[in-house]
Amino acid sequence: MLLYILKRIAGMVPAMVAISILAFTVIQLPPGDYVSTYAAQIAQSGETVDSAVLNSLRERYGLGENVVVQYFKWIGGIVTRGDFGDSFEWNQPVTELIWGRMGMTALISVLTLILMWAFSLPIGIYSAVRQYSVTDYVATAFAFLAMATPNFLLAIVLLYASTMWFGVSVGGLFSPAFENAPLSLAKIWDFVTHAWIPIFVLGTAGTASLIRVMRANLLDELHKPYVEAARSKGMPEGRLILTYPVRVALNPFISTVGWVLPALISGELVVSTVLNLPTAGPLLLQALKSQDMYLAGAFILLSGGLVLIGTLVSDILLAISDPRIRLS
Amino acid sequence: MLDQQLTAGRLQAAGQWTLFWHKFKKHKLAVLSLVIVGLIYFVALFAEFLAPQDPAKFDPRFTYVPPQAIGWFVDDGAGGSRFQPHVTGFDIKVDAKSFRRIFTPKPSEIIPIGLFVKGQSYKMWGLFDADIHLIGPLEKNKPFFLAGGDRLGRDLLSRTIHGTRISMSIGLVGVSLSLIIGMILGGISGYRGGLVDRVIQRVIEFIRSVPTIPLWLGLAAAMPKDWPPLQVYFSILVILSLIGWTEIARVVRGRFLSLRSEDFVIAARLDGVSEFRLIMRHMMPSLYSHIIAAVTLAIPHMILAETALSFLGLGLQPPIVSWGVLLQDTQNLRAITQAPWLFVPGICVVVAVLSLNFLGDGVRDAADPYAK
Amino acid sequence: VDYKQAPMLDAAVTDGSLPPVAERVGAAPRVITPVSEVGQYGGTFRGGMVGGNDRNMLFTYFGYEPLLAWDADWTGEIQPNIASAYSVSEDSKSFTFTLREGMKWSDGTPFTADDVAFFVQDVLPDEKLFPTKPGWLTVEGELPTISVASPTEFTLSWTKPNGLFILNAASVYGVQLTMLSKAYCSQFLPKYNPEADANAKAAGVADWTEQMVNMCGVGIENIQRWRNPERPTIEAWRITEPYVAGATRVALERNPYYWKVDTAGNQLPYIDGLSMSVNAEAQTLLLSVLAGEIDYEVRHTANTTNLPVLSEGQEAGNFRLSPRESRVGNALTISVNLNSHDAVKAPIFANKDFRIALSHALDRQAIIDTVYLGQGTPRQVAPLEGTPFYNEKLATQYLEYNADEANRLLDSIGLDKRGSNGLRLAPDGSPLVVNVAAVTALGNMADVAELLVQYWQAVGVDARFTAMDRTRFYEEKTASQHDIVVWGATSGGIDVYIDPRDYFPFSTESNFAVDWAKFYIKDGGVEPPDYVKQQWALYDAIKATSNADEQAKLVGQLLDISAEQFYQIGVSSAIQGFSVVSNKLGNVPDDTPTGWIHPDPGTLNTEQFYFKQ
Amino acid sequence: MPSNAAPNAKPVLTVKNLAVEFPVHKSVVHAVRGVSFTLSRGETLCLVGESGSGKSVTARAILQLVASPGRITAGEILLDTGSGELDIVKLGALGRGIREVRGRRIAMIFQEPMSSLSPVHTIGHQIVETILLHEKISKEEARKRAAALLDRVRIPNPEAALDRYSFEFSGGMRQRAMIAMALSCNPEILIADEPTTALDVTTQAEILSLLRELQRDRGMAVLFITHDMGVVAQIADRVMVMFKGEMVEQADVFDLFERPQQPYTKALLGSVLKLETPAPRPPRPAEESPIAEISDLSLHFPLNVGMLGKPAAYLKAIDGVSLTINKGETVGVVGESGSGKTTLGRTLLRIYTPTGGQVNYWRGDGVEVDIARLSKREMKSLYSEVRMVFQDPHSSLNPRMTVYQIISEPLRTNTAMSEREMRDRVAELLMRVGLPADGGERYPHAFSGGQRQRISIARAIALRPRLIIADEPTSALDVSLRHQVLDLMRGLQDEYGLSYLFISHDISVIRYFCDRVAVMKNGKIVEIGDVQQICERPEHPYTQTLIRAVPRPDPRLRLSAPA
Ligand SMILES: Nc1ncnc2c1ncn2[C@@H]1O[C@H](COP(=O)(O)OP(=O)(O)OP(=O)(O)O)[C@@H](O)[C@H]1O
Ligand SMILES: Nc1ncnc2c1ncn2[C@@H]1O[C@H](COP(=O)(O)OP(=O)(O)OP(=O)(O)O)[C@@H](O)[C@H]1O
Ligand SMILES: [Mg+2]
Ligand SMILES: [Mg+2]
Repeated sequence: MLLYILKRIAGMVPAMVAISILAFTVIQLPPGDYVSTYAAQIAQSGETVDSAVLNSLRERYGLGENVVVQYFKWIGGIVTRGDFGDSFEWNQPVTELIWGRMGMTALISVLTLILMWAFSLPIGIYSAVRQYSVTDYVATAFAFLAMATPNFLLAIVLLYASTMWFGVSVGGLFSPAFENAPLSLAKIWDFVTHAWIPIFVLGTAGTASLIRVMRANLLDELHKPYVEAARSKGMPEGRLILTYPVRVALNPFISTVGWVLPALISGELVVSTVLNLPTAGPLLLQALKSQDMYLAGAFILLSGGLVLIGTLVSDILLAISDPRIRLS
Repeated sequence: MLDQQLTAGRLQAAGQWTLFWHKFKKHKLAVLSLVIVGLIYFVALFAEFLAPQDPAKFDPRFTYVPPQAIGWFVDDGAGGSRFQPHVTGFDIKVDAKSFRRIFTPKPSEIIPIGLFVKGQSYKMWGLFDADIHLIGPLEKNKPFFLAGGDRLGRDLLSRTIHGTRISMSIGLVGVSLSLIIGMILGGISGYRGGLVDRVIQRVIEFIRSVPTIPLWLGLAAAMPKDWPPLQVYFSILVILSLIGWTEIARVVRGRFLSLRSEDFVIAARLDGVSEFRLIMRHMMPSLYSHIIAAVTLAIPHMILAETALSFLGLGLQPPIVSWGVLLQDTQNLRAITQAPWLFVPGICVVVAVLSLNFLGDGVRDAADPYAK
Repeated sequence: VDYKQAPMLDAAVTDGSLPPVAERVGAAPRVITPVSEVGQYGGTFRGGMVGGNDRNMLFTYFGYEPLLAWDADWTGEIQPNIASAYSVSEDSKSFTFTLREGMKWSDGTPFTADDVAFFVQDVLPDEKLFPTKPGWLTVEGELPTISVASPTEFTLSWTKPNGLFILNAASVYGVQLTMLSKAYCSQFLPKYNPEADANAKAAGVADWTEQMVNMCGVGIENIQRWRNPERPTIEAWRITEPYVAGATRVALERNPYYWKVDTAGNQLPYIDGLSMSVNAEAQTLLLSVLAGEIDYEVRHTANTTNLPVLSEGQEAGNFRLSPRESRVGNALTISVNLNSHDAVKAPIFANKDFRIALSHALDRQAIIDTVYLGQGTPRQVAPLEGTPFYNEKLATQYLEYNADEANRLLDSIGLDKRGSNGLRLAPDGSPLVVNVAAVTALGNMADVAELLVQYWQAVGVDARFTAMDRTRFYEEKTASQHDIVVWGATSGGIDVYIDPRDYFPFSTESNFAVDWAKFYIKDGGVEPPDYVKQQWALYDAIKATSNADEQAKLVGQLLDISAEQFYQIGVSSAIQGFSVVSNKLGNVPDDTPTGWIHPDPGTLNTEQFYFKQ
Repeated sequence: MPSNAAPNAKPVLTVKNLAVEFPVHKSVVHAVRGVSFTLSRGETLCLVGESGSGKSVTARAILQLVASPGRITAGEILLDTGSGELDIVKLGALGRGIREVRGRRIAMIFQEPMSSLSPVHTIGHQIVETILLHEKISKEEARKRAAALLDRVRIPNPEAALDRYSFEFSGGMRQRAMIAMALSCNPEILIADEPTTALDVTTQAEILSLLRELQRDRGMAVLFITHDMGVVAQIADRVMVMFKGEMVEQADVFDLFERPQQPYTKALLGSVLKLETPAPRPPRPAEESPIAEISDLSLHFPLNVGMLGKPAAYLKAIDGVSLTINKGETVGVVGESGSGKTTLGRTLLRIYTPTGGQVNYWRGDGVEVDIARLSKREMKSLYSEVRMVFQDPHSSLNPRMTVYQIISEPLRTNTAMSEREMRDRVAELLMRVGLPADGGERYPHAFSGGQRQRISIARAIALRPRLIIADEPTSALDVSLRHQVLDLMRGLQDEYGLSYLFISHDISVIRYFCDRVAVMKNGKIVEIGDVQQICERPEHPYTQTLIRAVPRPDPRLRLSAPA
């Protein structure tokens, strides 16, 4: 196992190189560059910028250079100095920007994830065990309602309801008063009153699909002879289901569970933007839209790295969960 | 001595299908869903005929007009009433401050409606000219907004009907495409294991790392300008599904890794079955439940994907409409507070998705040997 | 005079950490006449920004502090601001300004002509700090020289006339000259501080230039202006919670040394502090507005689309909609690319009759009713009626909705052949497809574009709407690859001579003839026909004089040519704007113009806004 | 009479008029019809009967484990709880009531041990869990107990075996693990559904004596389902015979063997005797030509693969085996459970890649190949010539394919038959293995254990193979059917000259069917020779024990038989 992991980690180096090239290329794909985005943005509000200004900006950001040269400069900085370059838009080193956001991102995502699993797995299991019961239908209807509602819309509706009817101030994770206040009970409560919306919005679609997938996979497992054999031992039904068929039915989740890591960064960009969350998503979306190349590149590199790690974690978990896989 | 308990009989011809249908029929909701899905496709097929209006036709007088109700009887002037389906016109006032049109139904203005009426002409399936609409006002240019109007005074019902076509076709193509690729590659990866598995897994990781937004933006710009919008959109979708197969592939692989050592898989291999058939016919059925669930979940995703795409200035271009595009209009406070009827396409999405899901459930159960 | 100060400063004055108010405001503070009444001190102003690069919101709200100033009504009258007086030499080559006695930076150091000289001599010429010089400060590439007569008097001069200088000095651009405190900012220049470069490196940045930009902001639109709480400023509020990446709030507090007082001798500003939420998306901000959490909003949510919602939310949100006059030349511009690179389309587009036909094909009133809620009247792109440069021909020609005329014109210019789909073919027999591009994010324009193509299809022109993301749109039209683009109009008031992009090929923003414009700004391009050159010559003449009458006459001639050439098609006169104003906020005037060079609410003197108790 | 049961003791279990039905497409299978019997403390009731006669369904019904859509439609199952009678039928399939009964009072050993163990939990986990479920002891203690149980069911190296997974166990080992698990509950009633089908006779003898011991010590009642009349003769107090879902006869074991009443019972006992003598077979040709020659074959499974990816040890499942199979010959393989028989068979088809040695095979076209070194593609061409009957029919049949699809699959890929021809062929095959043709449209799970085994055989003979590796192909068949199937296989041999590698632990079957026999122990062949010689004059001590341990189908011969 250890050897396998070491081998995989060694294999990540070329993969990262490939991903970095890919990231860099794809970022270059849309027409224009940061400067033209900037110009377009300025022009939109009726303001003007000189094309000479633009050209000098390009020069300053090194955008005029050959892409290959740009790539090597970028990657060189990362490898030799851990320097991800500066964000054009923010005029700040990318590293400062990224890490500042990651904490909140992790907090929100982990909370969402935990709640998501905490709700969906039991419901999914229940609706498989009691297939076609009222609960099952309710869960199904909820799931598909949640899936068929654009998250964006859900976010706006909830925000609207919470501001207009409950008088909670809009968006973000804290009220202005607590924004920069030190940690206190009141601040935590403030966080809770704000955080439920993003967690709800970010979680619903995921919860819905987890419910359905869990149900589907469990239905297949429930009739296996080993479940009956376990039942014949007189095991309590709940425990029986959890230890035996659920373990096998989790396989599909485990196969992709590692990808929640990169989703920390690149998942639900639009929703976090609408909800005004101080997480990585809106920053990345903004960077992508404004073609803030190094900022976007760093995020993508980071999420690429997380894809690799996530897949490895998934594979390891897969092997742990199913000994038949371990052997091969 | 022979086992004669099962009375000897003919080996049934269409055995499995009969069996399948027999089981499927028992699932009432699935049958109902099948009917609804059938209806939806009927609507998609005959959209031009079923829609009362041209979906692009705008009318400045009727921006954000609320839905009209159908009345059945009108006064015959002699104190009685006679049967005449109709809608009523509106008194339209523009609010001086908010510049919003205020529509007050005007019961005195009766707009008789009927079936198979002459209306705007259209080209059925782009083939032949026609001007008969299933339902509409008897007089051609009278207001007729059963589902209300949108911000440009277009008939939402007609737009929703036309949107059915795109949403229920192209989106599904995308889903199926990524599903098929995912099943095959995931299948091979899990079944073969070893080097093949490693290579495919690395490819998956690679694809997962592709940032989608710049890719979309790049693709949108790369499409030839003289391509019709549908073709552009279709191409983007195809490319999206080319990178969207990774999740299902991972799942299939994960299950296959444990399935492949099962005796029945070995047995099939010893039957000399080709690898493709082994994967698709012998191993994949063990995952049908998951796949059906994944598909029914992916469909709303695809239908709504346009909404997100348009957020970035991609996706479908007018005059083509789809449910996703229509829902785009609901994503602002104006719709939420003042024009709730704009959510009609959303209801369609929910109905379509629910019925596809229950259809899927029925299929799953019918294919499940253990189910009743 | 007996000056009064905000109660929040009392304690600091008492304990001696602040000098008394009379000392702080200087000998000759600018006296502001409040819009309606003398206000009360206190309160925190709540505003909202969208995105990470909305620095110009701060600029237009609280940073309009130019040398001279425009009045709120934008009559064109120039008022003293930082400079209490100015004079222009006969030949428009040198300009002398008098500063206020005893005026101070927010850190209490005196503000003098040396500070201006520091900028003009040490910062502006620097290639790294200012790789491209602001256009209004250069005359044919030449930078001004400055001579400082006394701490309160200096003269800027060029060797050639700079006729638009005073006008620009009163616009947002004018802020540039008085942004930097020499006492503070010189420490970052090697010229004044040999350690500058080393200090910069120690601070972790590449060199002293970068450090200078980070700490002092340098340019008016630099985001760094809002980052360094230590930087002295002469604005009414100074930053306390900086606008950095990831910030969800930006906060400012009063500048105790602010140099303006009201008519009752109260030191301004009335409002203690500003708290600006940073929203990722405009809809969120809109919600905040509806919830009454925003005291003033004009930049992101106050538009036609939101008007009905905002209008109905006034009571619940305790705000009112204060009318704002939009002084742009039209609701939008429809620009047919006169410099098309497509060999078949180029001659068609260049044909004025083609544009006239397209114009006649439009039912403008219907479009206005549909998209603009019936506000506005059919107009071409032109200076507004009632402004000095109104040109009737330019504004009203070819407005009539007349499809027959359109068809006739199209037939007459060789587009009389039609394909199997009933749409016109180009003279060479190929299908003539005209792409009409608009930016999705600008909902209204995309809607109009969608309607436009229907009207043009109706006269047989195979127009197709393409929604694009902003950058792609911009890239394509800057490279002159477009057919027709729909975009916003600009100058429709006295700013016509500051930014005449809509009236002749002036900059790459002149969407109808980008290549010609490039020729003008000497950035490659294509040499235009004589009438364009004539316009250029007229514009150069405008810049060469400071005589307003002379200038107005020349503008008239220039616009006559624009009218003759019919460069762009318009739809509706500018759509009335509005701003959202909290009912608690006092001294906010109604019916003032908004724009970029005459920014709202900066020109309304935000320092005299106050909260009613 | 060895029974501890007082002759007139109150029965612990009384089944009255039990009926179980399975609604299938358009009709109903009446799997059990009006079966009644009683079971007393300390008593062993043997349930015999034709394959598919409803034995397993009856057993499952007692624990409310009838698979859906099956239902108990009538009858009572009364359990004496000591404080009154409890009708299990009324308890329902889920819930507390039935849970109290399962395991604690009535434990069950399932017919298909291979599939009845969780694939993802260690054997130890599953047994320990069962122990902890019923007793309040510490985990360590439970683990010790589990190891002791495994030891008692003769699993070598029980401590280590606890940490292994079921797929690492041989068929017999799994079955024994199942037994250990059932016994760990200390039940009052044990239902054992063919618990020794996968065990060699020596192990079987030990298990049987273990059961007897427990019965004596705890007064456990046993319902023992089997088709092995030898076993019946050895352990039964009473015997119940089922046929077509009905109970046809119930009698004391001695009475039954001496005076069978029903024709089916008579036929059953007749078949037993028939198997006692070898089938008449043509003499072997003087000049044997081999079809497969195994030389010095070995296969080592890595054990306890550690963190570093290095196995701690290897298990020598096959350890230098050499064996020749001639054309038209049947080579039997007998041996201890876990000795590597299945592994040997599987290695022949390269399901496992051997770690050493050669398997030379003469293909139908006369070319000699070494299976141990063939590529995947080359291997594929052999699949139609060499067929396999899996030891565990349940797991070797795809649960999601109908029987028709399963059997037709080799035809589909290896022949150019039309759909119609295939249908006819499948119908014929089903008929020949004693299954009705309309069984083709059902899924495998809807069959009894023996029926599934026959489906497996039908699949193997669907093509015209040259060599069949049959891994305990008749273990789940009642004697009469076994006889019929063996004759079918023999007939095919005569017709097509095919060869068998016939793995079995049933010496009578070996004697009836094989030409030569190899005896395996610990991965090695300890003795090989003519069937006559091995059965009558075994040389190796292990073989001698083996032959001695064969249970005789005569209750009078049992050790504790009354004089
Ligand atoms: N799920 C089911 N659906 C339909 N029929 C079934 C189902 N399960 C069992 N049967 C039928 O019930 C009958 C009794 O099966 P059972 O398993 O009890 O046989 P058995 O006596 O145990 O046979 P064997 O000795 O082969 O194990 C068989 O004919 C079988 O086909
Ligand atoms: N996949 C495996 N991994 C590890 N060990 C295995 C594996 N398969 C079998 N073994 C071990 O190999 C040995 C031989 O197993 P095999 O199945 O060949 O026995 P068998 O002779 O068929 O026994 P039975 O009569 O009980 O079926 C056993 O000890 C078993 O535990
Ligand atoms: Mg059975
Ligand atoms: Mg075996």
